[in-house]
Amino acid sequence: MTKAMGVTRPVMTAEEALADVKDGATVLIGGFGGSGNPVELIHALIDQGARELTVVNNNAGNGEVGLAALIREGRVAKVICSFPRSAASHHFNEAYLNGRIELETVPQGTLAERIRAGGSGIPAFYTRTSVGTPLAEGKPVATFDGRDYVQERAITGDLALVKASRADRCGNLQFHLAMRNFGPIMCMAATCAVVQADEILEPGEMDPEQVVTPGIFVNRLVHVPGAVQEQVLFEQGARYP
Amino acid sequence: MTKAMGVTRPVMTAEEALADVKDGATVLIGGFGGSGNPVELIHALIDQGARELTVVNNNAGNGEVGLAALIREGRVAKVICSFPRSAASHHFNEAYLNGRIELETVPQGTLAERIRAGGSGIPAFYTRTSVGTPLAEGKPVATFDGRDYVQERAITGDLALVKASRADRCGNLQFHLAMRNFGPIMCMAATCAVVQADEILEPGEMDPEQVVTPGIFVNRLVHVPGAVQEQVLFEQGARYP
Amino acid sequence: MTEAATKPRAAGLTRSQMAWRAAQDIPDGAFVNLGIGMPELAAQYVPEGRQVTYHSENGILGFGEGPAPEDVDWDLINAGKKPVTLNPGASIFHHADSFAMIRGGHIDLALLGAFQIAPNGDLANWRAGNEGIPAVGGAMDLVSGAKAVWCITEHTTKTGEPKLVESCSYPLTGIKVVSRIYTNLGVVHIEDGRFVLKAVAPGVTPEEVAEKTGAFLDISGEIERIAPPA
Amino acid sequence: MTEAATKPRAAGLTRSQMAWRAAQDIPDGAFVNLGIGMPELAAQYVPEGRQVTYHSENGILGFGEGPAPEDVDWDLINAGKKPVTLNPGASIFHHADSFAMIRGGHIDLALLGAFQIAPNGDLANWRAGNEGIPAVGGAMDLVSGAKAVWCITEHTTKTGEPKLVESCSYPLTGIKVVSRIYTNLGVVHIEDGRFVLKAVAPGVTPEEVAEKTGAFLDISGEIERIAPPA
Repeated sequence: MTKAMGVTRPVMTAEEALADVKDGATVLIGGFGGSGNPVELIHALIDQGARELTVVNNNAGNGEVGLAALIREGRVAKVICSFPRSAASHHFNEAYLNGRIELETVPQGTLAERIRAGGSGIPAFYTRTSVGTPLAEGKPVATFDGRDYVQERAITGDLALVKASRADRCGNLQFHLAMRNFGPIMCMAATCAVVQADEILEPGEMDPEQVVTPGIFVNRLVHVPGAVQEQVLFEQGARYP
Repeated sequence: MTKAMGVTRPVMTAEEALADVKDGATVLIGGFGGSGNPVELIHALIDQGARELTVVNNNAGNGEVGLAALIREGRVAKVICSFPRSAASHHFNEAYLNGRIELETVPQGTLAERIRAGGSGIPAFYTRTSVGTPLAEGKPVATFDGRDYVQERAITGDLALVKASRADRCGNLQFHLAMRNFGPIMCMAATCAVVQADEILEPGEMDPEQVVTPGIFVNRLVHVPGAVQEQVLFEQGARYP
Repeated sequence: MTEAATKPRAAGLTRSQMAWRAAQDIPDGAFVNLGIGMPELAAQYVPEGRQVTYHSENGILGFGEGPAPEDVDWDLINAGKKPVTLNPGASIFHHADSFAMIRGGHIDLALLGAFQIAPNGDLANWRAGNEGIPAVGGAMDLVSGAKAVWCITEHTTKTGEPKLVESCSYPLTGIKVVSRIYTNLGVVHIEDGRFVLKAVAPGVTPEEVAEKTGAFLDISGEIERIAPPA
Repeated sequence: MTEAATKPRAAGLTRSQMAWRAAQDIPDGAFVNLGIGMPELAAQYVPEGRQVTYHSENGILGFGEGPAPEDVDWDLINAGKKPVTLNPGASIFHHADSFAMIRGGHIDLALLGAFQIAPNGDLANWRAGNEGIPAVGGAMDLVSGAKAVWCITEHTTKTGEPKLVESCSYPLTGIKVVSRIYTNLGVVHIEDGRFVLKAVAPGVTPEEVAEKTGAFLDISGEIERIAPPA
């Protein structure tokens, strides 16, 4: 058995990491509200220029930065999320009410599980969530042990944009507190998972038992020390670009 | 919001923790080979006396201790596992070949996912694993995006027996290296998860980011400092009782 | 506490008193998910000595009070996007694990708001009609997955329409999911497909509650007279 | 190394040489799962400078050599239940996550043993018939989930029966899964539902390989002459 360390992941600039994003790509964007929101990567995606994107996020942006700015710039064709409304989701709201953006509303747990399924080779699963509601319309229903369940399909992405607090060069990730949220499962479900990390460690510097996302799920690393918080930017009235 | 700590889990003797196990119970037993094998809890289950058990484990015991001893004592009606054969699985082998024990052979990843599904409120899911093989016989097959997948059902247990290295009194768990294996998902899938831990900490002593199994999935704690290793017992030629 | 939580009303409970009354029933040892708004208020009224762990959809078990302003960490927020702290014994996990807890029946109680509730337990609480932007969050997962779903809501709308109705006209959140309702007028359980009055607010009669309920309300049983703290 | 791995044979590669030849094709940057037995031997022959991470079904990425006897930790074993060590950059996870990696297509290569392989890629490697105790382990998950499945096996059974056959008579592990086969006689790729000879062992002719293959073997292309290390 070779003693060399395992596969490492390239540490790139955000520009390099997103250079090959294509129009029409499905982009899984981590974060719940502002927590874990990869603002720097989203801004790099705005700079990069890809259009007609399908974005999977729990929300639909806030204020004039991050996902809200991506929507404002007319780059998002469809949003798949659980809760598009927020204090300042006016760009999404306006685009949606004017028919310029498509919305697929998904219960939050179904959204999370569909993403996990996408990363786990499970094309479909059954859940009790949404049975008998408008969000189950058009979906197959099956009965197990006398109860009805809705069949839900996996979500995968061409790209994931995820914020972590620490990465090692093998791509192993750790997340500060509730920054974790959708990050680990989005890394699993994307063909190319791009992760911005506050700190980048050498292989061997992260305790293997304390790795949250193994590097196999991570493709490219971007070192973003002192990353901004979407919520802080919002309170400052910041605008991008 | 109350400042008090959250729900704690009782720390009991193994005898107390297993006093209410009923004949016919389904018991999820952690471990992969000897690693993470909750030998002390299995021995307490032997002492407790429940019969006609269905046991879910990756294997089917080795030597004259632990699961092998439970089988030798005639207490197991059915084993659900991926790999019953091992260097010294003679008690299982003999019981199976003489028709005294039922066996459900499940691909290892399907076994793990069925248990995770059981703990996650997912009654069924689809997997490519086993398509076109004898292990798919009798199971529904569905086509997604042009490929066939087998429908697999969730596994739940009345009881889980799991070995951890550290627990806090809220039931949060950490596992030493590859001891982890089936432990976290079996805790999720059991009505009553009984965990033996080498060390028991006070709430607040385990970093919340480094909790592997949150205490919500754990019901009873048994303090077993210096737990034995099944493999070491086997090499010593140990026998229980 | 908001103005709405404290403003006096002619009869019945204030929002804080409603939260207090619901909190009295949260059992010892429960893992609880509290909806945004009035349900959140309940946490501060759980009787001393009861162990309760609060779950937040975004991957937290065991969160506690909001931090001092100088201690706010925007990566430690609850499902309502408000900064929180962690209590001893807390844990952090990802979103799929968080909803495995909910969907898998590990959360003992979800205490949620409501637009409409029917006597069969049907709940509508995510969308008041089909206009506007549909935003569901974790509501459907919670009502399908939690072992018990209780609602806390005004007994009627601002315009006096009943919220306890024969059948929900708003889009459903879940079918046959609610078992108890805490309102400004009292406590209503759902038993065998019927609303059953279990408690009334001070200054309110069971008949008045029945009158403001849009479906049959059984007032024939023993009915507690709620005695909220001052 | 076992006796079987080193014993000389009349013609063709030793077990170690077969493992060496397969190892030459393991690409740089690959996450690899090696089956128990001969596949495991390949790890030691991966050319210098290639980054390869080894996955073990029981929740390990990045394991390395076996430990010194005094360093054995029975909670750090591989899928073959043998003690291992961790390389820098390793990680530990639970069984469901481990098979999410496999089933989800994150493992680049599974190098496995084989009983029978058919030219359509069908593989039988878990059970030689229907007698005895059926034990499958992670084989079916690996062949269904890994991006590439290569087999390493003697070209024929001990009694001289071909293992590359028109159609598998043993119970299948997976359908249309194998793309390459490393045997003591050479390297066979599966292309468009046919066996295609890509390399031969020293002292072996393509015709001899074809003769020992139980289905059509295309020997018309360019064929490498394997030059194993001494």
